[in-house]
Order: sequence, then C-alpha cells, then structure tokens
Amino acid sequence: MSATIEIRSAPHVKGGYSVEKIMRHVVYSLLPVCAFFVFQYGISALASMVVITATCLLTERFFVRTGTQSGSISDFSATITGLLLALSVPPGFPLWMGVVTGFIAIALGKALFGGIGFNVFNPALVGRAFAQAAFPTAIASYTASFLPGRFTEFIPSSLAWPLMIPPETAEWLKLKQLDALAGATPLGQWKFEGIVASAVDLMTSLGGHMAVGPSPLLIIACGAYLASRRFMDWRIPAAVISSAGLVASVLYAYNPSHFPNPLFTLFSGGLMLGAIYMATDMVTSPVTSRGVWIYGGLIGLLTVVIRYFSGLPEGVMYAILFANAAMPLIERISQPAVFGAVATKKARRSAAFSLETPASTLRESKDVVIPIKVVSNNQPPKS
Amino acid sequence: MSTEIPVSVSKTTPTVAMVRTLGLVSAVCGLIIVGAYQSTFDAVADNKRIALERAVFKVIPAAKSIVEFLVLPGGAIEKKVGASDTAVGALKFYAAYDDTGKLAGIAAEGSAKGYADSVRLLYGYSPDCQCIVGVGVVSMRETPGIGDKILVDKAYLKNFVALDVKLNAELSALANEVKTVKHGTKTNPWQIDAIAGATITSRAVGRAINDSAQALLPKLVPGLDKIRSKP
Amino acid sequence: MSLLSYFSGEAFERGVHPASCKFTAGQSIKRMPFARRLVVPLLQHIGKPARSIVRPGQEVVRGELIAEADGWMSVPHHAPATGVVEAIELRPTARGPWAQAIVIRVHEAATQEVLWSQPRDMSALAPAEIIKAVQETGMVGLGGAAFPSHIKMAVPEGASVHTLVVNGCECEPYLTCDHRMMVEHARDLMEGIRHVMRATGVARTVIGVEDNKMDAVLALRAAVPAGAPIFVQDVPTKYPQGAEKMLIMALFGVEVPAGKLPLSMGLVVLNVGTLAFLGRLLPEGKGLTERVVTVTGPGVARPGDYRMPLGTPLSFVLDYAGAPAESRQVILGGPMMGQAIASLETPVTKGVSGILVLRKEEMTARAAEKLYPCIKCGECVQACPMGLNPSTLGMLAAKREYSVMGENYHLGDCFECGCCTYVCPSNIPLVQQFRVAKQILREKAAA
Amino acid sequence: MTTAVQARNFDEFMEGIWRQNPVFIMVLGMCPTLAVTVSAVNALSMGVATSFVLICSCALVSLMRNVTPKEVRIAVYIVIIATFVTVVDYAIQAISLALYDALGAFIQLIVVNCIILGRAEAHAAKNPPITSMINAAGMGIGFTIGLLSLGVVREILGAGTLFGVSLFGANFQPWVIMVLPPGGFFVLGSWLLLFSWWARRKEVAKNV
Amino acid sequence: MSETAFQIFVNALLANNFVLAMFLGLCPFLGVSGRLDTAFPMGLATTFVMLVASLCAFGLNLLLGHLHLEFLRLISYIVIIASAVQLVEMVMKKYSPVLFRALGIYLPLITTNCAVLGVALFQTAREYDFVQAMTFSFGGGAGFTLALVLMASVRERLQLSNVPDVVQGTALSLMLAGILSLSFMGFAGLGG
Ligand SMILES: Cc1cc2nc3c(=O)[nH]c(=O)nc-3n(C[C@H](O)[C@H](O)[C@H](O)COP(=O)(O)O)c2cc1C
Ligand SMILES: Cc1cc2nc3c(=O)[nH]c(=O)nc-3n(C[C@H](O)[C@H](O)[C@H](O)COP(=O)(O)O)c2cc1C
Ligand SMILES: Cc1cc2nc3c(=O)[nH]c(=O)nc-3n(C[C@H](O)[C@H](O)[C@H](O)COP(=O)(O)O)c2cc1C
Ligand SMILES: Cc1cc2nc3c(=O)[nH]c(=O)nc-3n(C[C@H](O)[C@H](O)[C@H](O)CO)c2cc1C
Ligand code: SF4
Ligand code: SF4
Ligand code: SF4
Ligand code: SF4
Ligand code: FES
Repeated sequence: MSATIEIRSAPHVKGGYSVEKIMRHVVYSLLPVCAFFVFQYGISALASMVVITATCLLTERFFVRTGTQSGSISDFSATITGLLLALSVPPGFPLWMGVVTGFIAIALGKALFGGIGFNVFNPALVGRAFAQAAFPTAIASYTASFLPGRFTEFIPSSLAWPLMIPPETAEWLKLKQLDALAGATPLGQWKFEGIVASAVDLMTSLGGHMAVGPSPLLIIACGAYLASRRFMDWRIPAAVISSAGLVASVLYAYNPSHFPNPLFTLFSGGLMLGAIYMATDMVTSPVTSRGVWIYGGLIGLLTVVIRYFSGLPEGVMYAILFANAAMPLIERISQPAVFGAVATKKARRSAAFSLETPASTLRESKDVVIPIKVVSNNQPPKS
Repeated sequence: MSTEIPVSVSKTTPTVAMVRTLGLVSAVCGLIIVGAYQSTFDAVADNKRIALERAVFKVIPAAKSIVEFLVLPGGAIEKKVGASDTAVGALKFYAAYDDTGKLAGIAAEGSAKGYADSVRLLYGYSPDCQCIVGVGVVSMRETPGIGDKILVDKAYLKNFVALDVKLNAELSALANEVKTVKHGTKTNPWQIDAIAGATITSRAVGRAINDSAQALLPKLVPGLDKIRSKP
Repeated sequence: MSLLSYFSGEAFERGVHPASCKFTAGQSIKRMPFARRLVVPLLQHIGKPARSIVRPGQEVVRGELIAEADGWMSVPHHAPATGVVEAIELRPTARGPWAQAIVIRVHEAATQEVLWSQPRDMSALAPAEIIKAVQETGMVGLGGAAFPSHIKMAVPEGASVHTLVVNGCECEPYLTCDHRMMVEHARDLMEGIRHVMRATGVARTVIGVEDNKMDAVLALRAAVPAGAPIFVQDVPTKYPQGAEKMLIMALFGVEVPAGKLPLSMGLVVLNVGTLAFLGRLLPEGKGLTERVVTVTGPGVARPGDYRMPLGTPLSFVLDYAGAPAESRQVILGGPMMGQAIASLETPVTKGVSGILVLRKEEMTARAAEKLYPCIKCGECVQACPMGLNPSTLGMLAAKREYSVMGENYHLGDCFECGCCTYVCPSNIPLVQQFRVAKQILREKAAA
Repeated sequence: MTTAVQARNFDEFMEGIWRQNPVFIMVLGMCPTLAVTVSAVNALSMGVATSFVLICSCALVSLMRNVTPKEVRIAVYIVIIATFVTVVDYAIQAISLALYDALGAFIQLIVVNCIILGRAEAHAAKNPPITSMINAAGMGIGFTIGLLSLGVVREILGAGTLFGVSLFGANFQPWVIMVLPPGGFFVLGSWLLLFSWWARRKEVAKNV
Repeated sequence: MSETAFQIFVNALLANNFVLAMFLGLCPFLGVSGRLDTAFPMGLATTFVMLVASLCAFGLNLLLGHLHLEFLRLISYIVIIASAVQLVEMVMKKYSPVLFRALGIYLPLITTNCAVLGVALFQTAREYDFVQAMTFSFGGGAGFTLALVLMASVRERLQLSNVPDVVQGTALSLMLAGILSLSFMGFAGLGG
C-alpha cells in the first residue's frame, strides 16, 4: 500500500477558480453584448464577429502548434480577444481587414511575448490600434444602427475585395434615404460639429439610427455579473469611470459651452466597453491593490484628455495601451506593504483588547493565582 | 555616437603636434566646405527660386513673374529687398504678374495646427473676384493617405476655385469668416467642404486661410492700387 | 476581491475562506488502542534531538523517561506504552529524512493508564521551577509547529510579557482536535492557563476562538473561574486566523513587526491543546505520552478525533479508522499546510494534529488541473495575509531569481500558509516554489 | 599574390554587406534607417548619401592616420565627417529640393551616425586608404541594402507602389501604418525576426 | 503661427515624441533600455545634454547669422556641443561628485547622438526664439526619458516572460517600440 502513495506538498485543496473557467465566464457574459450588436447592425456585424474570432483562434492555434507560445485555444482567451475586437471595430469593417486585424492581435499582441499571461499589451487593442493606423478611414466609417433590411443585406464595405479600398457606403445609404445620418459617431459629431447626443439615448443605444456600439447599460449589467462572481476586478472599472467622470465634470464646470456634459463623456464611444472589458484584462493590468487604482485612474484621465484635446475623437484605446505600457512601472511603485513592515502606531479601533497592561483586570480570586509583579526573568539557571 | 574620451594617457603627445593636426584638418575641411558651398550656391538658389515660383504659379494660374512685398504694421506696402530681416509685425506676400506686367493675383502663406503638426500653405488671392483661387501646401506632416488628400482630392480642391473672402463694408475684417464644414454640408461660397475622414486637416486649411486673410487683406486691399503693375 | 469584503472590517486583511469540512466537530474524542509497535523519534520538535537513555531489550513502563533533553533547546520523551525496547534505529519520519527512533514492542496486555508519575504541589513552585517542570513533561507546541513550550514561556532578560494568548482558532479545514479539546477539557485548559500565567507572570489571558466554534466559546466561558482575568474572544472565521500574527491582529488590532516575535509586544502565544495537556500533566508530574489527533478526510470510513499514543504508525491508524486500500494521499496536518508523507510507517509525533486521507478521485482531479503561466489576476496578492506579492515571486522563482525574491520581494516573510496556491487559477505551485527558494537561499547563506 | 590581395579586398568589401551588415547585424544608425525609409527612393538616396560620406571620410581619416595624435583623434574624425556631410547637404539641395525636404534633418544627422565614426575609428585609422575605402564602400552598400529592404516593403504596403510605380492599380488600399513611425519599427523588427528564424532553422538542420 | 511654450513642450513630450514619432535617439533607446536603474539616469543625462546643446546652438546660430557663415553651421554645432558637454562633465566632476556619479558615466556615451544634434537642428530650422528653444529641448528630453523608462520597465517585465527565442533581442525591442509608438499616436494633435 505504501508503494501507491502519492506525494504532493501543501496546500492540498484548491479554490474553485481556473483560467478556463474565468475566461469561459467572460465569454458567456459577452454573449448578450454580442447578440445586441448583431441585433443593431445585422448580418454584417455577425459576419465580422465570426471572421475576426475565427482568425484569432486559428492564429492562436498556429502559434501554439509551432511551439511559439503557451496556452491553447480551449482556454477561451483568444475567443475573448476576437469578440472584443469585433465589438470595437465598425460593423461594416471590411472582412479582409478583420482577418488582418485578428491576426495582428494574436501574433503581435500575444504570441510575440510567449502567449497567454506573458503579453504586456492588451492583444485586442494592439490589433485595433494597428488597424486604426493602417486603415484609419475604414475604422472610422460607422453606419447607422437599426437600418431596414440589415438582416438580409450586407453593408457594402464588409465585402470589399481583399487588399482593395472598400466601396463608399454613402451611395448605399442614399438608397436607404438615410444619407442625413451618414454614420458619424456621437463623439465625432461632438468633436467636429459640436452636437452633444442625449445621454439617455447613449446609455440604451436605442435612440434611433445612431452609430454606436452595444448599450452601455447592457455592458454594465454583464460586467456586474462578472464582478459579482469575482471573474473580474471591479476596482478597475470603478477607477476608470470615476476618474473620467471627475475630470469631465471639472472641465464641464469650468466651461460648459466648450466641453460636453460628463454623462455624455461616460456613455459615448467605447468608454464602458473599454473600462469594463478591456482595462480589466488581468494579464495587462497591475496585480497590486494600489496599482489597480492608479492604473484605472490613469486610463480615465487619459481618455478624457485625448478626447477633448487631441486630434482624435476617441481615446479609450490609446489610454488603455498607454496604461498597459506603464503597468510595470505602476506595479513597481505600488508593491503591497508587508505585514508588520510599517510599525503600527495605533491599534485598530475595532480591536477587542488593548496591548496596554490592563491594571483594572487584576483582581484576586480563589481559583487563580495572580502574580503581584511582572516576572522579568524566569529562565532556570544555566547548568 | 560614442566618443570615448581617453581619460588617462600614458604618453602625452606634445601640444604642438595636436595643434598642428587640428590646424591641418580645419584647413582641409574648410577648403572642402567652402568649395562645396560656392559650387552649389547658384544651383541651390535657383532651385529655391524655381520652387517658390512653381508654388505661386500653381495657386495663381495666370502668373508669369513674382515680386516679394511686405505690409508694414502701419499699413504701408513696400518691396522686400535682399535677405535682410523683416521688421517686426510685417506681413510678407508675393504679388504675381502676368506677361503684360499686370497684377494677376496675390500669394501669401498661412499656417494652422493639423492632425500631427502645423500645416503651412500658400494661397492665391484674386483681387478681381475678392476670392481665393488656389491653395498649395508648403509643408506638413499629415498622415500620408489621409491628411495629404488635401493635395489631390478633386472635390476638395473645387472649394478653392473661388472661395469668397470679401471684406466687410469698413474694410476691417472679412465679411464672412472662412469656415470648414462637415463633408457634404457646404451651402455658402465662404465655406469649405471637408474631406470625409480627414476633417482635421481640412479644418486646418480653413483656419490657416482665415487667420492669414483676416490679418493681411484689411491692410492689403486699401493699398492694392499701388502694386497693380509690376514695379 | 469582492465588493463586500472590501468594506466589511475583517480581522486581518486578505486571507481565504476554504470550505471548512469539519465533519468530526460533533463527535467526542475517542481512544485509539495501542499498535503492536510504537516508534518514538528522538527529534519531534524544533531544536536539538533528545538523548536516548534506554538500551534495546530494556523493559519500559508507560510514562517512563526514555530519552532526556539534551540542553535547553531540547525536550525529553517518555515511553508511550509499556513494553520492550526493540531497537534504536533509523526510521522514516514526518519531516522526511529517516531519523533515530526508539522502537517499543508493546506488551499484549498493556493498559492505557500511565503508570509513571511524580505528583507535585504546583502552588509551591517558583516561576522558574514551573518552567523546568514544563520542560520535563516533554511538551512542545501541539498547534503544529512543535516548538518546545518551555522556551516560549521563559521570558528573556530585559523583556517582559503581560498577556498570554491562547490560540483556539484551528483555522485549518477538516481539523477538529482543538475544538473537541476546548469543549471536553475546558477545565484542564483553565488549569494549564493558571500555571503558565504564574510561570510567565502575565496579568491576563485572552483565548481566541474562531466564530464557527461557538459551542467551544460557551464551554470556555462557563469554565473561566469567577473573576479571573481570562477572556474568551470569538474571532472571524478565516484562514489563516490561527497564525499567531493574524490572531494578534484580530485580538489587539496591531501588526507584529516583520521579523519579530510576539514576545516583542509582551505576548506569549500557546495552543489550546498545549495548555490543556499541561493542565493535566504538570500537577501529576507526568510526561507527554499521547495527544489528540483528528483522523479525517474523504478516504476515511470512521473519521474522528482520537486520543492517540505517540509513536503509533500511520498504517495502524488508517486500518483502525477504516481507510480503504485505494487511498492515495495521506497528509499529516490540515489540507492547507499539512505534509504529504511518503511512508505509512511514519509514526504520529507530538506535532501531528491531523491525519487527512484523500482518495483517488481528489487526486485525479488535482492532477487534471492544467498549469498556466501566471495571468496576473492578482488573486494571490489579495489572498496573501503577509502582504507579499506571490505573483511576482512566482515569476521570479520560475526564472530562478532566488536572491531577487529574498532581497526585493520579502520572501523571508512568507510563512507558507498556502493561500496563494489555494487561489491561483493558473494552478501555479507558488508556496511550493517558495519553500524551495527559501531552502536554496538558506543553503546559500550557510555556504 | 594578386589573388590574395583581391581575396582580401573582397573580404573587406563583403564584410559590411553581409557579415557585419550595419542595419541587420550591428543595428547601428537606426534613426535614419527608420525615419527616411517610407519609400524606396528616399531609402536609396539616403543610402547613397551616407555611403558617400562614409567613403570620403574614411579615405581622409586614413590619409591622416599617421599624423593624428591619439588625444585629438575623435575631434579630427568628427570634423572630417561633418565636412563631408555638409558637402552632401548642399549637393542634395542642388539636385532636388523635394528630396531634400523628404529626407529632412536626417541628412545632417549623418554626422552622428555611429557607423561612420565606428568605421573611422575601427578601420580607417589603422588601414591604408584603398583598403579602408573598399571596406567603407562595403559598409555603405550594406547600409543601403538595409535601407532599401525597409523602403521597398514600406512603399509597397504603404502606398501600393515601388519607386513610384503603381503595382496594384488605383483601388489598392494603402496600409497607412507602414509609412508611419510604428510601421518602421514593425518592418525592421519583422526583418530581424525573419533572419533569426532562418538562422535557427539552419542550426536545427545542422544538428539533425 | 508661433507656438506657445506649452504647446511645444507637449508636442515634444507626447504628440511628436522624439523617439517614438520623430526617430531621434534610437541607438541609446534600443541600447540602454534593458534596465530601469540605468534607463532613468540615462534619460536625465540626455535631457541635460540636450539642454546644453540647445543653448549652444542658439548662441552659435546668432553668431553665425551675424557673420554670414551659415555653411559652417553643422560643423560648428557638432564641435561646440561636443566640447560643451566635455566641459560640463569636467566641471561636474570637480564641483558635484554626487551628480557626476549619477549622470557622469553616461555623458561620454551621449556627447552627440541624433536626439542631441537633432534638437539643435530642429530648433534652428523652426526658427525658435530662446524660450521656445529651451522648452523644445526640455520637452524633447523629457519625452526621450519617458519613452526610455516605459521601454525599460516593460523590458524588465519581459525578462520574466517566456518570450520565444527567435524574438529575443533587438527584434523584440523594435516590436515593443512599435507598439509603444502606436499607443503614443493617440496624442497626435494634443499640442494645439
Ligand atoms: C493613424 C491616423 C492618422 C490620421 N491622420 C489624419 C490626418 O492626417 N488628417 C486628418 O484630418 N485626420 C487624421 N486622422 C483622424 C481620423 O481619420 C479622424 O477620425 C478624422 O479625421 C475625422 O473623422 P471624419 O472626417 O470622418 O469626421 C488620423 C487618424 C489615425 C488613427
Ligand atoms: C529559532 C526560533 C526561536 C524562537 N524563539 C522564541 C522565543 O524566544 N520566544 C517565543 O515565545 N517563541 C519563540 N519562537 C517561536 C515562535 O514564536 C513561533 O511560535 C514558532 O516559530 C512557531 O510559530 P507558528 O506556530 O506560528 O508557525 C522561536 C521560533 C524559532 C524558529
Ligand atoms: C498559517 C498558519 C496557521 C496556523 N493555524 C493555527 C491554528 O489554527 N491553531 C493553532 O493552534 N495554531 C496555528 N498555527 C500556529 C500558531 O502560529 C502558533 O504557532 C501556535 O498557536 C503556538 O502555539 P503552540 O506553540 O502551543 O502550538 C498556525 C500557524 C500558521 C503559520
Ligand atoms: C475580465 C477579462 C477581460 C479581458 N479583456 C480582454 C481584452 O480586452 N482583450 C483581449 O485580447 N483579451 C482579453 N481577455 C482575455 C485574456 O486575458 C487576454 O487575451 C490575455 O491578454 C492573453 O494573455 C480578458 C479576460 C478577462 C478575464
Ligand atoms: S550613438 Fe551611442 S548609443 Fe548609439 S549606438 Fe553609438 S554608442 Fe551606442
Ligand atoms: S504562502 Fe507565503 S506568499 Fe503565499 S499567501 Fe502565504 S504568506 Fe503569502
Ligand atoms: S518557514 Fe522555514 S524557518 Fe520557518 S518554520 Fe518553516 S521551515 Fe522553519
Ligand atoms: S493567483 Fe496565480 S495567476 Fe493569479 S496573479 Fe497570482 S500567481 Fe498569477
Ligand atoms: S542613429 Fe539616431 S541615435 Fe543613433
């Protein structure tokens, strides 16, 4: 019997979390968001999602097979990358560009560093930033949501020939008699035309033919599910949103005619998707408690600064990538304090006992012999 | 470049030798440089002149020759002579004349912040129609393929066939500010229809023209008659 | 980190909540019969091994001194049963390497009664004499660390102590021996506290018990002699509440400075089992010949807390408690910190508080867990009660950067509670790596 | 005898092109390499300009090697290099202002290109003029090849053209990133990846 | 058209970061970004040298313009900047050994690199006045330091990763620089 014994060192029990489980639940929580996106934009969005996710998975498989990176496609992380990437590009993004972007996301954003866990930058955002720099026109070309016939007809740009410029969607939109809303995003409308969309419409994404992503409220709800089950660190979105909200409020109070109201800023563009699903990518965010707050705060601040003051209407992606780059530095300055490292001057108020010698408790009793004075040395004499 | 400086030298060379070598090198190099400078001087000057002429001719199609002028802060217009420093606050412009020596148009520079850096451009002003008749870029660092569409986009260049920059009644400012509007929403002759996808650069062009014209034209127009014919 | 725990004032920060699995908490302590042979290793504690004073072939009586303390950092051992010394030879031990042990063949008709004792009048003894008496009992910490108790009680020159902290947390899942001791032997515990208070000169005693053992809290409160400065305090249930620094945090709200002992704050920490046994042994003048051990786990048919002669081989314990043959892993101690053993011939020693048997099912489940690179989820950072960064430590360990771990990341402060490994979704054997790293650093320092 | 000299000269020449290629192997002079290679023409011009400075400076440094005291040698090299850079600067202005604008400050920055100072110090200062010119020419060509291999890729992907000739027709979607700064980093990085992958493959093949 | 000092600073620091957008000072950026302990002092030292260079170039440009000797600009910039840095180094060694120990060892490495000469050439080309020139060189130095420090901290972190063998080395640094450069593109247009 002793021959069959197995040795493994402590601890011998495990908590109930595993990488696959966490990732799987993130995919579950993304499904409603994706479904809504498809509901908004029809088969183009669906095709884009399928193509991009498939590319990510194939690329991951290729690099795992060739031994370049660790992990496997069954850990679902590449699925998350694909879905988030698809949610963050326009629904009519040409499918061939989707393939390029998905490949870059995994190859450059993940495999290059050795695969899951080792990447410094958020892979989906590396892919998207590459696409934004490579195909800036296509990635800024949104179409309006809830177009009639969206479930039977592709947005023309989706089916562009590989390597070729996608056809203009303007003509196509004219056919739909919707040329007045040629697909400027609310942020673009604000930045270039000074039009501030209603925050309520933005929250629900249901305000008619708007060029927006899935409803921020839906994203918050799905994120809340993840946070409540501890699959996601709630502090990061909390930090991002409060820092962005704070900066936006201060600027709004300073000059309400020049800056949009904070609610517009919070619910427009990709801020919610970024704060809840992208900034929270654990691999690329700090592990330390203070670090998490600094990281989230930095993202919120940079997002607002880029949106309000730079040439681009949207800055969430760049803010997160920059914070990813700063993550090792942030972690370095926010290492946790070792228990007992800082001499605690004051005891916690909630403590039941004080360390002061409790003179009042010195009461004689029959059963217990109470020493009269404190013994200072009770070691037996050395022999 | 690593210029490793020997800290301790075991055997020091006499100072004379060092000075001698440095002198020799300086002499040789001085000769080479001066030679190169002299031999290319004319070609470079020619190149620069040709480049300037080409730029001006491009924005004022009828032009055949140009003269450089300054508008002094007081409003006086005088011909620019030599490479001397321009007086503070003076505005530079080029008057272009046709082959008969008649004023064909005015060219001036403007600049504004674009997507990546400032966009510097040269625009041609026609006193006859009181409008901008051409725009060319002097320098920019806009994104190739996006921002640099302002050079080639046909629909965009149509904006500058006759962009209205009339002065108001008091001749103190433009009657209507030059303004860049979102692609497809141009309604007035003083508006610029932006390029979709390059709104930022398009607006920089509009701002550059507006800022420069607002400063130059109110001073230039009253004195236009003085330069009607080639000096 | 859940939102709730962020705002609720917990006893100490971080830590984990493993399933408690304390199935044996409701059963009273049972006796375990003698095995045919008992094996008494000469070193069962931190310190120097005892010196054997018996020869092979010699008859010994239960409770008789068979090995004497070799100096101050050592404790004596007493015969756990009446029988014949069969051999003094190398035997497998819980600590891993084989070590010198006295093997006693138990007489068939041996009784459980301790036949060898020297009753003494405790109230006549001076503090130093009490401490000498503690050493003579052969007592070491029964909480798991097996540190000689008399050394803890001896207040060094210049220092002073004011409070005795009694550790009744028993935060390890599965284990219930301390719990049962508190319920069934509260009076012995009070007696032990009384002697140790006199020996150390402390003014009061605080007993900390996790709030999942309220029956023990009530039993102890009922047993506190009227007016005595002995306080029974329930503390939140959370692993590792039983670690002395965490317990002190819960009770007094202060952190024991890193690298310092509780003594530096005027505290002496002892386990309930230690004190309860002392309460019995000291007046009777007996030595420690048995202890209470929880035998439990999914692989055990008749789990329970057993009063067990020291030296009982595990094979005997498992047979008696009904552990089926396909049991695959036997752990001395609890599941979080306990040690898996290689040989079932290993005897129960003074530091063994639990015997946990896991079946093949649990083993295959563990073996199937896939190892991933650290995904930097930060769970370990939020679990480490010592405020370390196991994530970075783990990555450093994987690259063999041991000295960086020690110098920049406080490896030395890790007390190997295992919280980090417990939570890690990537299944990285963090604490295991840290043990290796510490070992390597120690060897380097020694070299 | 002559063949031996020829062989040595050939070695000297090939050194910079392959074994010690400044771009791919030594990774020197990165700033111009990445900054000006948005098109093949720019890359070629920069390569030629640098080669010119390299060859002339090495020749002069080598000529003066026996009268240059150790203490002032760096100063001498710098002055010599700066001289030829100034010459090139004016020459390009005379040839084409458009090219001059495209290459920007990087012509003048040839002065600080480590390749040149490195060659001057490591080779020209110790060898006769002809040898060091051959060596410098090899380096210059190696550098030009490096620049071209970047310029070609960046131009093809970034504009769909090669030396200004359209390759894929008017509808080609340019990959703007290739002519932006990140594109420069990625293309050079990819070349290096390709080489190290190749080297590794050869090594594996050898071991098998 | 004249940019404010603040715009110049922000541009040189972020939007047109010297290293990541203008490709200046890549050799030290790739060479000295392996460890944070050296990267930060290197950044400081470079910033310092850039300030010195900018100062020298400003004075020298006035002088050369006055003498109509513009064709000697490049050669005199490089000689004067190199000598000034040497001089500063000697002064520092004599009067502030602490500062010298922290920065001095880096100075010979950077007497002239692209960033240092570049700052001089660009400020001349853009006809900056004194204040503009100094903010430009300070912003450029700060931008260089920022890029270097970010790069170094990321590379240090990657020491603990399983970066594939083929990628290790310069290729990895370049790819990282590319991604960093991508993430700095968001700042385009910030300085104005
Ligand atoms: C890499 C990159 C380069 C860009 N370059 C330019 C540019 O040169 N000029 C410009 O106006 N916008 C540039 N943009 C900005 C976007 O194209 C921006 O969305 C657009 O100018 C405004 O959108 P709209 O014109 O469709 O309203 C660039 C964006 C990116 C990501
Ligand atoms: C080398 C060493 C010396 C110790 N010295 C003392 C001591 O002088 N006084 C004391 O009260 N405890 C002492 N201890 C015991 C510790 O306080 C602690 O109880 C023991 O290490 C077991 O801790 P644990 O049960 O929390 O793991 C010592 C422990 C070690 C390892
Ligand atoms: C992680 C950890 C958990 C512990 N849990 C307990 C416990 O639950 N009960 C206990 O009595 N001692 C526990 N200990 C040991 C205590 O720290 C301390 O050493 C002991 O209470 C001292 O009493 P003793 O010397 O009488 O055993 C634990 C130690 C560590 C490091
Ligand atoms: C809460 C959460 C958020 C995630 N967000 C992203 C993301 O934004 N982009 C991405 O590529 N992967 C994301 N992942 C998947 C995975 O962590 C990521 O691909 C790793 O960076 C791979 O090493 C996420 C995973 C979790 C658990
Ligand atoms: S210039 Fe300096 S930093 Fe660059 S490669 Fe040469 S020695 Fe290294
Ligand atoms: S084993 Fe060490 S590192 Fe891990 S949680 Fe416990 S104290 Fe922290
Ligand atoms: S951690 Fe090391 S030193 Fe501390 S008790 Fe365990 S084995 Fe001993
Ligand atoms: S728990 Fe595991 S995976 Fe998570 S940070 Fe810690 S070591 Fe990494
Ligand atoms: S080439 Fe620019 S620093 Fe070396």
